[in-house]
Parts: sequence; C-alpha cells; structure tokens
Amino acid sequence: MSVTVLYFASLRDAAGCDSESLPVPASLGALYADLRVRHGFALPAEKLRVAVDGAFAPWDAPVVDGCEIAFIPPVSGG
Amino acid sequence: MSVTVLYFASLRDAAGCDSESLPVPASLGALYADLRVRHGFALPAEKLRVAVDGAFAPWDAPVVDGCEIAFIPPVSGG
Amino acid sequence: MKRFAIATEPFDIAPLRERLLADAAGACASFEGWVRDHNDGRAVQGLFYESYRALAESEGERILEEAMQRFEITSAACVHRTGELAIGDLAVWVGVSAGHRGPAFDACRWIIDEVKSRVPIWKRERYATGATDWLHPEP
Amino acid sequence: MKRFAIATEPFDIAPLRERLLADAAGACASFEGWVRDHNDGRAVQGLFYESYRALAESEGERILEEAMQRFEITSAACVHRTGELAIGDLAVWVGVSAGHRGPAFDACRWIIDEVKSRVPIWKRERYATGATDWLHPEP
Repeated sequence: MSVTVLYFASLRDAAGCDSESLPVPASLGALYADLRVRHGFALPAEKLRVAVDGAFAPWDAPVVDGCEIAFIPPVSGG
Repeated sequence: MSVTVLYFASLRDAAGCDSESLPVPASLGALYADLRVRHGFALPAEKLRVAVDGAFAPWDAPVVDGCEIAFIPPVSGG
Repeated sequence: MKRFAIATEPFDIAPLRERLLADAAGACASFEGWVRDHNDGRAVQGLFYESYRALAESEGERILEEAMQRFEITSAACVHRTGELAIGDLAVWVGVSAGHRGPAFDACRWIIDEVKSRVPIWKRERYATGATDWLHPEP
Repeated sequence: MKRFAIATEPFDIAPLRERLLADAAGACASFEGWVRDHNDGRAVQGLFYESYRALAESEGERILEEAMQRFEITSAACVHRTGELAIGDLAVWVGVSAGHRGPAFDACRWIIDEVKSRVPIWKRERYATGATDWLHPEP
C-alpha cells in the first residue's frame, strides 16, 4: 500500500531525490503538508498544481494504492 | 527639355512599354491626365502615388528637365 | 549592411536568421509569406512580382529603420522576392530579434503590414483559367 | 504525427518548418526562444531546463490541439529543449501556417504564451557569480 511521489526543480533539490515511495496518504493536501515539513519546501501548496498518474488533477482527487503523484511548482519554460 | 516616365504593373501593360520620354509637363497631375487619356489607364490619379527621381513626392512637386517620374498604382507585395 | 533587400532569385532563410542572433536577444519572431493556391475564391497557379526596385529598396529600408525606433528590438530584416513564383514558393521573409517576445511579435507584424501597404511591389496572379490579373487593392 | 515534442539535444528548425508547408497556406509565423545573457538584471551564463516529460508532452499536445480549434490555421508545431543550454542556444520553437497572416501571428503568440504558463518545464539559471536558481515565477 504505497504511492510514488515525483520531485522536480526546486522541490527535487530540497528533497534531495527524484522520487520516493511513501504510504498511501489521507489526501494530496495532507501529503504535501507532511512533505513540506520534512523536506523544508519553500513553496506553499497554493502555488502548486498537482498531477496524478501523469495528468493534472484537483487537490481533492482520491489517492489510491500504486498511484504516481507529482507536485508541480510554477513552471518556467520558454 | 524632357522627362522620363516609368510604368509599372497594370500601367505598364496598358502603356505597352516600361518607360517613355516626354516633353516637360506643366505639372504631375496634368501629365497623368494626358497619359490616362492616351493609354487608357483605368486608375484615377486619386488612387496613385507619384515618385520623382526615386523618391515619393507630393502631386504638386515641381517637374524639371531631366527628371524621372513614376506613377505608383496601389501596391500588392507580401 | 542593409536590413531590406529585393531578391530576384529564391533565397535561403538560414543566413538571414543568423544575422539576427545576439547574446542579449531572448526572442525571435519571423514571418514568411508563401504563394497560396487560391485568392478571393479563384484558383491561383502562380504569381509574378514586379518592383520599382530603387524605391522599393529605399522604402523597405525606411520601414525597418522605423521599426528599430518604434519597438524595443535588437535586430530586424526583410527580404522580398520578385519574378515568377510557383505555389509554395517563399515570397517574403521578415525576422525580428528582441530581448523579450512582445516587441519581437509586435515589430514583426508591423513590418509585414507596412511592407504590404507601402513598398512598390506588385503582384500579378495567374489563374487556373489562364487569365492573369495585376492586384491593385484599395488602401 | 505529434505536434509538440521535447528535445533533449539541439534540434534543426528546417525540417520542422517543412512540415508546415501546404498549398493553401499563404502565411507562416514562427517564434524562437533563445538563451539570453541576462535576466532580471543578473548576468546569466547558461540554463538548465528540466521537464516532467510525460505530462509536458501531453499538455503541450493539448495546447496545440486547442490552437487548431481556436484559430483559422493550417498547421502548428512546437519543440522545447531540455538539458544544459548555453547563451544563444535555441530553447523553444513554435511554427504556425495559415491561409492569412492574422491567424498565423495570433496563434503563434498564443501557443508560446500557453506553453510558458502551462507546460511542466522548469528553468535553472546559472549566474556569472556561480550561483544557480530555479525560476518559479508567480502565475
């Protein structure tokens, strides 16, 4: 019963890894709140989008066993 | 005592030549009015710009011996 | 080096684009006009472009100098073909580099609009019917 | 064939432009983003672009499909680099062909604006001081 969390850009630098496997959380918001404390992420959740299994998702999307979660900091391509 | 008149696009087709040498006219407007009758130009002077010696000129610009005059029909480059 | 040129033969874009490069430029907008197979509902087979070359070159240059003044851009250039062109041929190219994309786009569009309305170049279309027509659009 | 792509190595524009050609297209607008030697008043020595590739590709494709619906255009494509880039390197290319120039310009600009705001790609700047910084601009 776990999920994979992907880190990009400043979140990856802060986490010190590309991804990690974690127990299934109660919600996406609860997961990010925990991770923010643990990794010292500077960005509040309000500045992020979230993606589940490779597609943008609402913050209240269900989190199920085996899913892949990515927190998307403000983008800066172009 | 003559001027050179250059013809482009539909004016050239109607005149049947690229240019011709003509006596110095009283004015650019008088010259075009004469040519319009002689060559059957469809375009009235109001639709044209005029250039003297390679630069756009007002219709009341002086016409002097040896100058080169071009009547510029509406352009369609691009 | 001149910013505007008339080309009587097909021309390559790559060396023109090279000239726009600059370390301070983060954006490049370009425009190409191609010969289209139709116009105003008529099937077009090809075009002939004629210019009053001396005046086209000086007026084209003036447009590009004006663009350099009007917009916050690094570099700008334009080349216009004359002669016989077939469907798909490149008729005109405009390129603009700038620090930021807003001025690059705005200047590129302004230049092609001005070239189309001010530079003494005329288009004769050749139609599928065999007829040809000089285009003298209302300003 | 996909309209949007991530390129992990330098890419050529010429074959991308070729794909936009169409007999009914009279206009082609394109945009290039280049690595600039400064940003927000700091001297920049180079960039690193990272993407969430799967999502970047699907979101990029969605933007180009939306552009095809929103604007009267013939074809549209975009390629974005990732990895280490030096000053002057091509970071992103957008090309749009259309019957007329208005929609070509409008769509080209809309696409680059949407790519910059929606596609999960991040830029890390490397400054003359040796410092580096991820850019996470306010939306």
